[in-house]
Amino acid sequence: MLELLEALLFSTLDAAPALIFAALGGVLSERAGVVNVGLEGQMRVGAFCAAVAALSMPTPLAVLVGMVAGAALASVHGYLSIRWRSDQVVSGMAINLVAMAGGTFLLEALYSPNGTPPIAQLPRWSLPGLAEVPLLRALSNHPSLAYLALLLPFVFHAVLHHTPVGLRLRAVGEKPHAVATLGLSVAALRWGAVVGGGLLAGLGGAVLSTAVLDRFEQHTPAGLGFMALAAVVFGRWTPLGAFAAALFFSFGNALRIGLASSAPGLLDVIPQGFLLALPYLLTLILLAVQGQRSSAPAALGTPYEQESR
Amino acid sequence: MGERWRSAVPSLLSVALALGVCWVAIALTRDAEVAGEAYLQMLYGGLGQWPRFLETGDVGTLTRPLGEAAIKAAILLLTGLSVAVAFKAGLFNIGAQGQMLLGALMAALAGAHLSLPSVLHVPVALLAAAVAGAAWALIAAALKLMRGVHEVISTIMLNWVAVSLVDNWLAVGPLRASVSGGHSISGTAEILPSAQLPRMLGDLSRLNLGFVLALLIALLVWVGLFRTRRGFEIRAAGLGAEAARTAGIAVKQRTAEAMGLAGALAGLAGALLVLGTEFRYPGSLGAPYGFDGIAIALIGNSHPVGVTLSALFFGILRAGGTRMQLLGVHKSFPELIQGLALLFVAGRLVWLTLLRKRRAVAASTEVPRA
Amino acid sequence: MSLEIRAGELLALVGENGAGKSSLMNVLYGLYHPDAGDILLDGKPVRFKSPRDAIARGIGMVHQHFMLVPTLTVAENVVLGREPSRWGRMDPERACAEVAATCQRFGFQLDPRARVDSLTVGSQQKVEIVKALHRGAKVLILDEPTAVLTPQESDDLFRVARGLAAQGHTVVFISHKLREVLSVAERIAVMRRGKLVAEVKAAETSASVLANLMVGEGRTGTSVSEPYHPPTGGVVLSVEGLTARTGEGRPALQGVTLEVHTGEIVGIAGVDGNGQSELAEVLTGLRPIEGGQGTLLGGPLRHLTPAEARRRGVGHIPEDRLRRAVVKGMSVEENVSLGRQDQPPFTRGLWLDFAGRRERTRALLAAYDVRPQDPQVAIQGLSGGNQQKVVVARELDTRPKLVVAVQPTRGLDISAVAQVQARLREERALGAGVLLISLDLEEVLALSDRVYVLFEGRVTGTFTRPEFDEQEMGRRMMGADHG
Amino acid sequence: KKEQPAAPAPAAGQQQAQGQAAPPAAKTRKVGLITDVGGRGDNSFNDAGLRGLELWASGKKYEGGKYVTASPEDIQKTLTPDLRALQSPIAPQPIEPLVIQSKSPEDYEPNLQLLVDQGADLSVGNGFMLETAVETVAKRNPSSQFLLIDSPLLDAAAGNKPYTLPNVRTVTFKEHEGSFLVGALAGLVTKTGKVGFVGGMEVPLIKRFEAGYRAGVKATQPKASETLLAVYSGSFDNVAAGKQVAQDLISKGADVIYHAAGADGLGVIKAVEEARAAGKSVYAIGVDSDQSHLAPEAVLTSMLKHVDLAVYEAAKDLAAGKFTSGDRVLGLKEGGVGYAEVRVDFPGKAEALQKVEALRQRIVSGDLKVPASVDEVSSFQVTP
Ligand SMILES: Nc1ncnc2c1ncn2[C@@H]1O[C@H](COP(=O)(O)OP(=O)(O)OP(=O)(O)O)[C@@H](O)[C@H]1O
Ligand SMILES: Nc1ncnc2c1ncn2[C@@H]1O[C@H](COP(=O)(O)OP(=O)(O)OP(=O)(O)O)[C@@H](O)[C@H]1O
Ligand SMILES: [Mg+2]
Ligand SMILES: [Mg+2]
Repeated sequence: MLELLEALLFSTLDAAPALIFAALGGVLSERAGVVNVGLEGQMRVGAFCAAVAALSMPTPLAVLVGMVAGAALASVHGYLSIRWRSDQVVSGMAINLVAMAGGTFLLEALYSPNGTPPIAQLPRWSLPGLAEVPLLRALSNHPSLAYLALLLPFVFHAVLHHTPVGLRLRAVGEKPHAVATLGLSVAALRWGAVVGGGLLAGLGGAVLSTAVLDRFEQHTPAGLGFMALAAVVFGRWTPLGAFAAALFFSFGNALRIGLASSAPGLLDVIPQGFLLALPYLLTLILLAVQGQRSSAPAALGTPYEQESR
Repeated sequence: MGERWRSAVPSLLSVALALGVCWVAIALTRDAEVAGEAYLQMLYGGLGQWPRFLETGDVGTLTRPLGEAAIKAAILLLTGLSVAVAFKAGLFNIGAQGQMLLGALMAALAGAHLSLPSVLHVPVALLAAAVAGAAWALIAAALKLMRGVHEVISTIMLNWVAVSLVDNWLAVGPLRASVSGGHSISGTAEILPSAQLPRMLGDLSRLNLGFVLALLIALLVWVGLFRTRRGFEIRAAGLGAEAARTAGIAVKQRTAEAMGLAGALAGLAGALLVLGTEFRYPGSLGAPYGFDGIAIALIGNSHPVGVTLSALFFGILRAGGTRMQLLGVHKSFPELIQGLALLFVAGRLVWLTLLRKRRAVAASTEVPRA
Repeated sequence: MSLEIRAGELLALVGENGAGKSSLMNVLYGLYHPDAGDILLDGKPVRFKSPRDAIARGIGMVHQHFMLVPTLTVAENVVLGREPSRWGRMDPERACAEVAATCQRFGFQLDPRARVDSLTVGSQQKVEIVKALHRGAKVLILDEPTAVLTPQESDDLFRVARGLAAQGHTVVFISHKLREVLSVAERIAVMRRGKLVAEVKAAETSASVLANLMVGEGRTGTSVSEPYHPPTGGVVLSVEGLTARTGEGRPALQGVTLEVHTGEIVGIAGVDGNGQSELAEVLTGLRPIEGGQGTLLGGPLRHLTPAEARRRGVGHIPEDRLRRAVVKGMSVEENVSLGRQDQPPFTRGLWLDFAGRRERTRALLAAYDVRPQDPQVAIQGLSGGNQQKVVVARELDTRPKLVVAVQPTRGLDISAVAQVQARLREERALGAGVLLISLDLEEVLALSDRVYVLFEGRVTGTFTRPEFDEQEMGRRMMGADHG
Repeated sequence: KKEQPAAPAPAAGQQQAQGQAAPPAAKTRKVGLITDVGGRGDNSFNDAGLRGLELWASGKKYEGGKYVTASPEDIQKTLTPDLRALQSPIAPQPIEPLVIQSKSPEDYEPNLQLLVDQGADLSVGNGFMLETAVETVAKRNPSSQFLLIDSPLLDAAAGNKPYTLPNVRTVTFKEHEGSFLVGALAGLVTKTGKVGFVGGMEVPLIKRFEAGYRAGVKATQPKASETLLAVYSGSFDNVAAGKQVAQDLISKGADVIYHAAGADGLGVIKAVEEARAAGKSVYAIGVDSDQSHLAPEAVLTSMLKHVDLAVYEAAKDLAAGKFTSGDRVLGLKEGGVGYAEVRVDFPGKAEALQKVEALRQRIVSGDLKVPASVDEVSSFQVTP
């Protein structure tokens, strides 16, 4: 039983980091009032650029490149939605589509449709104290970024609630006009959040190609960005909530896989497809039970216009 | 009317610019000649191979590409309308994909397991698909209206549930076609000939009644939204829910109706695929038509006329895009063009500003008004 | 235009809606940028790139519409942008202390830890002022600060304003209420169509002179002293012991009993937030009742829906125009048909009747002098006042038997106010019962035949026209004779 | 589809094909191939078909949208030992490849038709999903030749009974036989006595891999077949999902994991590689092609399914004017399936390979019949 739990925990923690980073990116952007349905695309370019960069530089540095790439794509979204007050959903969907098709195209043009050549994977850290402790063992032997993913939500939470910039961020997502009349720049705050969100989503993507895998594979991130978006909403736009949601999704998936292998007889009763649907069904049920009313930032999705009051 | 046309200008310019950018991309990775040739091939593939036709007189060289473009356009039109109708009611339907899946499955079942005369069988199968799609969409609507769950997240979840249940279970398990000798077969049992959408040009093209049906449905949606009381109420509920409620409109009901309609439209898209070309639920629905619907709707300004034009254009592009591969041009170009076009549409205000500047210059020569 | 503001004075800025008062002040505050011309501060030209510059030069502004973040606390709202922090970490204790100090210095009673959305409108207004003062404002601009305040709260506010002026602050305030302008301001500037048309000393002018200046020659909007109109017929509305809750679940109405008859205007006076909004919502089917009973136009009040209310003959002029009354994104004619989309001339069977709709809209736009008179323009292209006229036109066009009018003249200019008030009287003459809910006591007094005073969800006073006693009403509105 | 084609058609068709094919020496013939929705770059099935056509049959490499001539070494590198031992060595033919990737199921038919229109003498439908499309287009174009991989033609009107067309060759594989051998090897290699299987989507084709594998394990390690863990990742295009499933199996003690999961399988191999890095002794078994290059240390062997060879041979036959229609079922005996060279070392390797070879001989000789469905595995017995 303990072993089962341990395996479940390990599997959850191993799959969660990319989702956590991307979800945090979503929270950052959306707390400032900019809807970010483009997480999937930002993850994709992050994954791609990190893998490409890792071919010619140390992998940790390449991860930074991936982050910058995510931020660059997010900037397109920012430019359209902040500077030009475009519909944020439209420009988010658009960068997804472009990243999807463009990624496949570039991959094939530069390398081969099979993916980039293999790169040096990020090392895994074994935590000396834990390696022998049952259950807690599961916390050891994850890629370095996984530990960052466990830490970052708390840092983000602290920043959001205990620093000036966090206060301004919360304010600009609720009532940008209030922020503007105090002489702060709404655009600058939102730009910061969108670019920061892009950095995080790019990091999430980079995790996929440098830690989960050792190359960019043509299907990356296979819907994970939309999952992250769901985690943002499920987590009620808070860093810790999104973190919990991301862990929940990963856990649901790990549980599904674990169930299939630890109780083979189960599969004769419950079809695999049903188990596959389980995490999503659970999410739906939980959402239905908890209700979702009015937790979104008030100004989410509304472009800031000085004249409108 | 002038105003309406002017609002289409950004979309038109966006599509043109996207075509231009992709042309440059091909020209840079290959050369200009290939780029030009590729676009020509795309036209052949989408609108018919006219030179070959004039040379050989083979009608198939015209009708086949046109038929393929029409088939794709019809499906895109229905998923695009699905997204657009939901938009009109203030909902963002990311779930067209899942609704389409369910629709396709039900059409396949009704087509295979009912035996009816053709005049009844096709409508019944279509109806089954519409009902299935609507039911799937109404789950999201119920969650939103009763529990306040945002439809974006619930439809994303429902998409995954649909794929898991249908593609990973029903289509490969209980509903799989029976085959003798352990051979693999993709998907459910083949539908009866009576349930097939009639081909309009016989063997000259796969063009079927589905295309006409889709256009007709677009017309109905347009009339419904803009010419009827119900449509007016749906739009009012979408644009200003509180005001609509104050005015005595049953907002929740209208929202649910719109979402149901959106689901039905997506379900019909699935039915067109099954009854028109695949004749069975093909194991998994490869192309993400449901997601494409979002782009189609947005580029078409969420207006039935705009959606129709945008679906026709991208139908042609998609059908013709295959031929670009003949020149070694990458298979993802049609999607790239679509994505870029949406990106440029997102910059609608940039276009409008540019255009207004020009108009302002023109206007300044007029006599100033009092 | 040019305007001079002197140090330490109390200057009032008046003008019709859209005269440019807010725009001018926003320019002063650095939010808008002048196309031409200069701002001179202490005789030297300054250029404000953003409010930050204006704040740095000691200019503070309280905007016409609240600029508060409802989910943050008072302290957070006040210190936003100049947060006290240590090593990058915000210091909430110091923030609260600082804000408390500012409040104390200027005599405001505010809890720095309270969330803004839990405060009354009056308190929120104070937070706005504290925000400006906290930044060391020497020049304080108040844009229509009393629009949502009770007379008592307004008096409070002006006491503070005078105090500030006495301490050497300059206060500029914008108002449509000529009486308070005359009593508070030292100097009055009048704007019309983006131009300064007059500057007068308060002591040397009168309301009618100001009104003339604002509106231009030949148009006046003085209110005539009304005769009493006794009810002409039966009861259209009667409620007894009505209770209801707010959206957040707090008790809003706690046993309201009142009646409206055919042919009378019944006013509801009260300070904002004492149940008026909920009363209107209950009567129009927007909010369920909890207890008590009522009859509305011959039917029960329980389980009333907006559609049913309309069917029985209720006309509703909602208080929140942009949210409740018009649908942005639709044309004027579509908005005119809203709520009547299923009746001729707006419909024929299941189909919309475009020709009928346009014709009726044209007629209404002409009758109410809405500008522009184009049925096809988008409603958001109209000014606020013209939007309101469209709403009034639509609601009264149905020949309602009961009109529930909430703040029907809010934000309208003098001539428009006069027009809307005339229409309401006309409805009375035509035999409708009118329930007028307004925060503007002056308006309630001007129109009503009977007045109920509402305080904390209870009726605390009933008055009939001959015996209107403004002082007594004010006391009842503050709950003076009540627990 | 209406009814079975008229009886005399096969002969006529063949004659016609042959008549056409009578080649003036080096006349270049066009051979087209339609991938299924997996497309180029799937590292398994489609790539195998493309290798057979592009690299082997026409001696060309696909690079950045263009074909460049491949060197003989390029070709040699891709040949597994069994192919190097072929009687007639694999060598480029006068063939011009024409490849179209399908993006959705309804594209199969028009894409095939496009190949015909572009003058392809032979068109390959790569994958059982193209069955209906090949059927339709072949009937419409009786003078063109077709090759369908992984499925016979099925007559939907007659309860999906296999039938033939005069211009269609179909090739199916006995994946269970190849899977049997890697399963047998897995049974011999496992130290924990637990082995795993990761499938992609739970479709009948993949079930056949599972069945053979189970039987193979049973043949050499009956106990391990009781505890065999078979899990389906639910997709063919989600590397992370495959990795997670494999990690789970490893944590449950499985030390040899066979995958038949497309791109998800890359994740399986990745998980094994990482587990090895963490000090566990685990192996992965690849599928379709030799996947050793993905992780030389971690891949024990790969079950080979020579889609490449099937395509190559059809093209070669066409070039030589010998293309014939009909169904071909390729098993161990025919060299259609097998397993890749075992490059890793483990104790008792030689002995284990001997045992596996022996089993292969028995299957080839018909002495041993491998079950093709999971249900039959329980009653399957290997008589020594
Ligand atoms: N975005 C815009 N672009 C161009 N004109 C606009 C825009 N918004 C408003 N207007 C115009 O500005 C005018 C005034 O609008 P506003 O709502 O500020 O009126 P107002 O001055 O407050 O008038 P009222 O007294 O009726 O409330 C209207 O005539 C409207 O057409
Ligand atoms: N950015 C802008 N661009 C164009 N017109 C504007 C802009 N801002 C305001 N206006 C117009 O300038 C005029 C003055 O508006 P302003 O808000 O200053 O009026 P106001 O005197 O404060 O009216 P109110 O009493 O309704 O507050 C209005 O007609 C408004 O539409
Ligand atoms: Mg105004
Ligand atoms: Mg103003």
